[in-house]
Amino acid sequence: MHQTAHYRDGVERFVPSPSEAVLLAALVLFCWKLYGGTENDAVAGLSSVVVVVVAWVVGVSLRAALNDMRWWLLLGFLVALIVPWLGANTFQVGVMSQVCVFALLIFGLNVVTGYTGQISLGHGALVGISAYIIAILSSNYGWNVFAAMTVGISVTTAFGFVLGIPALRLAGPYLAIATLAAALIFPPLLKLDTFEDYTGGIQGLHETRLSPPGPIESFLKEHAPSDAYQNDFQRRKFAEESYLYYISLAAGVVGLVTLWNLGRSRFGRAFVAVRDSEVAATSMGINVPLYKVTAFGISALYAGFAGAAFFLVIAFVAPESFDLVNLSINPLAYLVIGGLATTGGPVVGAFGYMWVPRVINKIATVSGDFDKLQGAMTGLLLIVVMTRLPQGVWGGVRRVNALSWQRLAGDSWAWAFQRSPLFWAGLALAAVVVVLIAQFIGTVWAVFALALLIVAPHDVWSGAGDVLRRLNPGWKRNASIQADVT
Amino acid sequence: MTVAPAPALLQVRDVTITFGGLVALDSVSFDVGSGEIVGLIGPNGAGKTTMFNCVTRLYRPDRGSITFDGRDLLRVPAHRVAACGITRTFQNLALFPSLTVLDNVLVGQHHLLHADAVSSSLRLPTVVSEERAARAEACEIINYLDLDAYRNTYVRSLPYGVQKRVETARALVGRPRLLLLDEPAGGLNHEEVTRLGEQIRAIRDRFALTVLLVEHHMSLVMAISDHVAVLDFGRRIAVGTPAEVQRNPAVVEAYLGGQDEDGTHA
Amino acid sequence: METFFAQLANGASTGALYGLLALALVFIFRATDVVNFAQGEMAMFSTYLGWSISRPLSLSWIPFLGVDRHLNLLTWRPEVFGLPLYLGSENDGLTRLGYLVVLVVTVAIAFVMGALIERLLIRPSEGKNLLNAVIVTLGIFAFLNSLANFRYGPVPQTYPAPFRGDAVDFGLFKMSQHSLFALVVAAVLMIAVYVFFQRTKLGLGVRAAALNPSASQLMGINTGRMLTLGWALAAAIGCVAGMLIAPALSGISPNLMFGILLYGFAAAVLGGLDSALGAVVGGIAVGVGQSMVVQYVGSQWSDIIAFGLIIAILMVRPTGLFGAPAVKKV
Amino acid sequence: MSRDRKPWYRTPWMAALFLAAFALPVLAVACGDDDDNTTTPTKAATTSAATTATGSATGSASASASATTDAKAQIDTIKGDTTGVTDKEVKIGSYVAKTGPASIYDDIEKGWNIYFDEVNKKGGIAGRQIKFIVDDDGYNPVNTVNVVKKLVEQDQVFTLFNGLGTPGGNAVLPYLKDAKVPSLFIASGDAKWGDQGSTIIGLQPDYVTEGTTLGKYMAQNYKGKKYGILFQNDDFGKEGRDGLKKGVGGALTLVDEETYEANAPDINAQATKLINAGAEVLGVFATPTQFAGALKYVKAQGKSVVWFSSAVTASSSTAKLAEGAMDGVFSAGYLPDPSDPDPIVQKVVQFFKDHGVANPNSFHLYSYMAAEHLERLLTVVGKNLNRESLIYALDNVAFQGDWKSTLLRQPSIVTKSDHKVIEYEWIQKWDEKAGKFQYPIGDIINSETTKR
Repeated sequence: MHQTAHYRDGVERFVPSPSEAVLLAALVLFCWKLYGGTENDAVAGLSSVVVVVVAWVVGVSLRAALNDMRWWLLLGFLVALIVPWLGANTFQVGVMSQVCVFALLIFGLNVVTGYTGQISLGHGALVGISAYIIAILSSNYGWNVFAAMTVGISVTTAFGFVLGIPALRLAGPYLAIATLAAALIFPPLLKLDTFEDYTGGIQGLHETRLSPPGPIESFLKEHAPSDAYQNDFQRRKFAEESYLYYISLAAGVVGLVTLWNLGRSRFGRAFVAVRDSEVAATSMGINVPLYKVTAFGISALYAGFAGAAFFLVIAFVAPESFDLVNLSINPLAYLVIGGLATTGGPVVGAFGYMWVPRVINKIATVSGDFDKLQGAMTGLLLIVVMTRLPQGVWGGVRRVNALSWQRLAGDSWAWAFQRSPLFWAGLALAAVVVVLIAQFIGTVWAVFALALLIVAPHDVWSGAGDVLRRLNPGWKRNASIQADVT
Repeated sequence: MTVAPAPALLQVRDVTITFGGLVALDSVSFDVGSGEIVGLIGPNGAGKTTMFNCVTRLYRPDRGSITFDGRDLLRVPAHRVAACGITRTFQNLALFPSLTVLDNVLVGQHHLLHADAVSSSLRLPTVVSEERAARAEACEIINYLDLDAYRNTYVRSLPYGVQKRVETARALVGRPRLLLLDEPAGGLNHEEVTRLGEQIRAIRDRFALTVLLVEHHMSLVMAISDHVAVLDFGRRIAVGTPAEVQRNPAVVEAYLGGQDEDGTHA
Repeated sequence: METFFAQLANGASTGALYGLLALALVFIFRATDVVNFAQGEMAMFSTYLGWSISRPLSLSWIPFLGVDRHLNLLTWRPEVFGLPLYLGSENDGLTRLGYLVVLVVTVAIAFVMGALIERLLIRPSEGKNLLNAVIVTLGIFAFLNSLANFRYGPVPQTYPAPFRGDAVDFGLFKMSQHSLFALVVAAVLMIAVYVFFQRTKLGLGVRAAALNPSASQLMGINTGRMLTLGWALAAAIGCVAGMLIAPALSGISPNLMFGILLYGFAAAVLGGLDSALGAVVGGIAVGVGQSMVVQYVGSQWSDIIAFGLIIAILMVRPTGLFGAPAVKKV
Repeated sequence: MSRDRKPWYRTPWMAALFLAAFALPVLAVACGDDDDNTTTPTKAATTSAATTATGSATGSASASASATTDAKAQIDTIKGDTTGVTDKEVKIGSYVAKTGPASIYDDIEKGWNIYFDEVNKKGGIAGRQIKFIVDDDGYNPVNTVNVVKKLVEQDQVFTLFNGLGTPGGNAVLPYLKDAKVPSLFIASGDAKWGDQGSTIIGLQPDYVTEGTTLGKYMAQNYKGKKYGILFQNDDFGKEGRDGLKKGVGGALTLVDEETYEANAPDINAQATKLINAGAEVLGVFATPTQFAGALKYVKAQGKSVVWFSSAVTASSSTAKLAEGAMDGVFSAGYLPDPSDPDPIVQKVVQFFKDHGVANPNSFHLYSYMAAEHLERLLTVVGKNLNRESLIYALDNVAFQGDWKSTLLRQPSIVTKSDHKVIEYEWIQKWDEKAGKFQYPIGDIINSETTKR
């Protein structure tokens, strides 16, 4: 069901054409600055617009010359490197560390659910096993954290293979519920009196957070942005959070690259083959049970890393931390929203997992009495994304991307002329309402939003157009393009 | 019954399989000689595809033996059959719809590649060169079967006939010595069937293959087969050259009942 | 021995509630092939609607107007042909007739709600990846839960029960009238679901539409309508379940159903996702199993053993106790 | 599909609506930050009267001993961290579960928001408006960590107030100590909050005290009988159990103790097991729904047993859920129930009714009490508000026994070594006919005595 961008030599290219880059940059910056809520919003808004414009211009000019993912990878990596200096405060850096943590978990889910098609609701338990083993070894037995991590991750991988055994006999919803049961068993097990001495029972286990080695710490403290980090405590926090961020980032990048490599190797193909047709896969020489269990094992390896990073970043484990919804169901939901069986989808999903609740919380808080409705907003978002972009955000971006730009421009005009006057009247009305609202609440962000729309009209609008097209099936794209992308 | 001069490549002996009391194959025996094209025919429900599934080990026969190149196939697990040199196509298509044509064909090479999970995920140089070689081979076969235009298209959006060719490509790329084709002419018109016949022969010659063919199109089978085996209700009722088989009264008898289903069946 | 039977009866009463929700899950799975995470919240929400209908401040049942909060004057007691629609008061609960009226009205609302959910939310993701529909149901779950929290508040409210007299004494054990009623309703619904799918043309159509949409379209079955019907009926069954669960568990709150949903899933899978009999038997098995573990092993082990057993049973019977074995097509 | 048979939701109108529906909230958030800056109070500068806002309670404070006045003078000289404080405003953060299984506690937030809206309307405290930033942690400790870091590092709040829940409180404790951000009046009954250093302070009596109080009463009145304990498998339940055992001593025989997980629909099996094992007295540390269910179930089974329950379940709303089965149930308590006819309590209930709360419950009363504590503290600190002066005032001036919250029985006392505000509990008994608790039954028990 997934779509991948393929170039002439048939090599699957990782990531972004300019449009994707612009959309992503805009998305990231938007969430970022939006949630930052710094005092000088005007500067933040303006600088976002500048960054978006630059990204777009650079992207367009580079597209022909650098039709090679390595440049984009590098660009993305460079941006990721300066994240501590982009963030308005240490909290945001901490959230970005957690984006890396949950990206690892979602990578793992992607292997087992995206590629291999086995729904697993038990991955929260795997993260928990890893985090708990590390916590127990390091706080009860005084192990070095990194040594404990090695053990934790290995044991979790082994558990992953065990969790994969039901996959040999169960299919679809039965497997989903079996793994769900595994996730439900985990917290009560931690609370058992028998294990309480090791697991800390309901109180959980604390660990002092890893602090950076001296030279790194002093370097980071020295170079902390002075406007945001004024006192020594804040600078120390900056050094600590940045250090943890870089560790998580390293893990996340390794996870991303290995996932991408795996996806385009014989393993990735075999996983998808197992998902699409077990019989054909068998006849092509694929040992289906072995690959199913392997998928769980690899996936648990990622989950183990996620647990290790989780322990580093949160530095606290308790049975309540590994609840069903937060660590098993939501990551899966955000994986599907990001895009199943893609490389970029999990990254989008991890961003969504960490940032969507925060942005929604912000919306809810602004709207006063409606803060209880944030669950409803999240629910609506899930529904809208799933019904309008069935292949997830990444799939949707790719779809837009696969279209030729000139054609898109032409199509947009054709589309515009085909709309009824009523539609335009409605749109104008909506715009007026938007402007009025902006009048009442503030203009800086309205300007930013409008700028975003003006800067990348074809791309962004065709993204919206894609949504509208679904609403208006009467409008069909040119048949040749259709064949290109479906 | 002509006996092949050299020991036959595939020897099927007394294969019997029942499904809940229903005898699908009843002591079926036949040989496929190296380099031959052998047709396996019979009315609907005669057990032809079941025979294929037994050879590829998707089913385990209750009795009998299947020997391939001197090796007892019944001791080989299903996923090793391809590595033994037997690949197949499916009657109702079993492609991987969410992969592109190229990736589908590459899956056919799965058993020829050896990269392990760790080096795959690190994409070590050995993996890169192995993948490159596989890709080159896959592209060659794609070109050979005129699928170049669809190389990066997802198979689910392709027309039926093209999908059939993709399946053939996927089977060929696994370097088989015995190719099992399950109704390759299904859904083709008269002209295309004629071309398909030529193509099968050409493939056999070019890749030095042996072909076992299940087909409803009598004209196709009779035109290209070196030998034909006829099944009816799970029993082998005749075996021989096309000419011999066409004269066999048992065959005529079997086909009289299912007149409407033979030959012109699409 | 007395303890054993008491636990048996107690487990069966709780299990009947699991079974009721599991029945709705099974129904929707058979009718649309979707595992519906929103089932519990749909039941909860429609139960809340029923609750607000049965309140004396009658305008409060008009959802989201919020008039009751400020305009308590608008209290009225609607009458239909001289029969008071609202029977009873806040404290003494509904009379049986009143309960019945509320039940019928609420089930009708739930039916419409289920149909609307299918038409508006599920339909666009049908025929795509199976997970998409599941994620949509998760979205509905979050949406309804938060909406109920917003509209009705998190504090549990009492809910009227139709049978509220003394417990019935069976000698070996006692069972409350409501639990017996729930068991009877579970059995009746189970038979009704079985008959619907197995013996009626409509049920056959619904099944066909779920199993092979394109083929049944060719056979002249309006698959779209069948799917809508499936969701509507499942919502109705869920509503009945909710209206029986709420009084059994001392009232209704937005988080009433989450625990029940998990055990309901366990029950449905244990019995076999496509078997109505399995749902109810599975529910009672889970309930009794929990009681027995509490009694004879220890309450800390209750969830661990219950869910562990479910995994074990699934390993032996991959499609549950009563599910049709999966057919492998070649 | 032909174009003229489009379903209604696929019309251009819906598309436009859809777009608008997206644009609106996005813009709304987008512009939210500007909003923060424009809401600076206009009245605050004009009023000087902290007294107008604080009502009767401050009256007694002014008549305090001379030692306190010295300490009071001291406050104005202390310099310290003024993060989150301006002349016009003080930013206070909190975390509570607004969503998820513990969302029932959200009423607490609603309660003190109402209270401080009223305070702000009257000019705030010492000329400062109270600005609350409350985030939802869904009762998940991982979320609590994130939410508290956001409050401290991004929103730069002055202090945390009344953050709810033990798991979350545990999770953020080292962080808060490290950051030296005060966490005032933590809404958790864990026993540890009393001695976690100068910046951490707990509000309510801990569950151990509660259990001990109940246990002592049991030991006095049901000597020689058999008893059982039923508790939720978390910190609340376990500490309650420990306290209960301690209070009982050896006066009653323990039959068995049973637990349940918080998401369990009912606890009937556990109750059955305990009663059939011969327990005549049951101590229960559960949440209201499960407890009410168990009461109803046991009553329907025709068993008679003496119930002792935690303050968590001691409210008229639990009695309503139990439908009559709560008659005669003993419980621990330190705060009156809204059903209490006492005119002071009814005044508070009326206060909430006047502000749009249809049925004020015990959470509202709790929030009122917590808010009073914060108001008292900020009023005492006065103009020179910083983290050090706040802690100094907390330890030395604000809660030295000359001030009592409206709803409490005893003055609130905080010392440097004991950072727990409320230290007493009473035994109460629900009277179904009267629709209220009879209390206090016996003496009010101070936890200082139970600790030993």
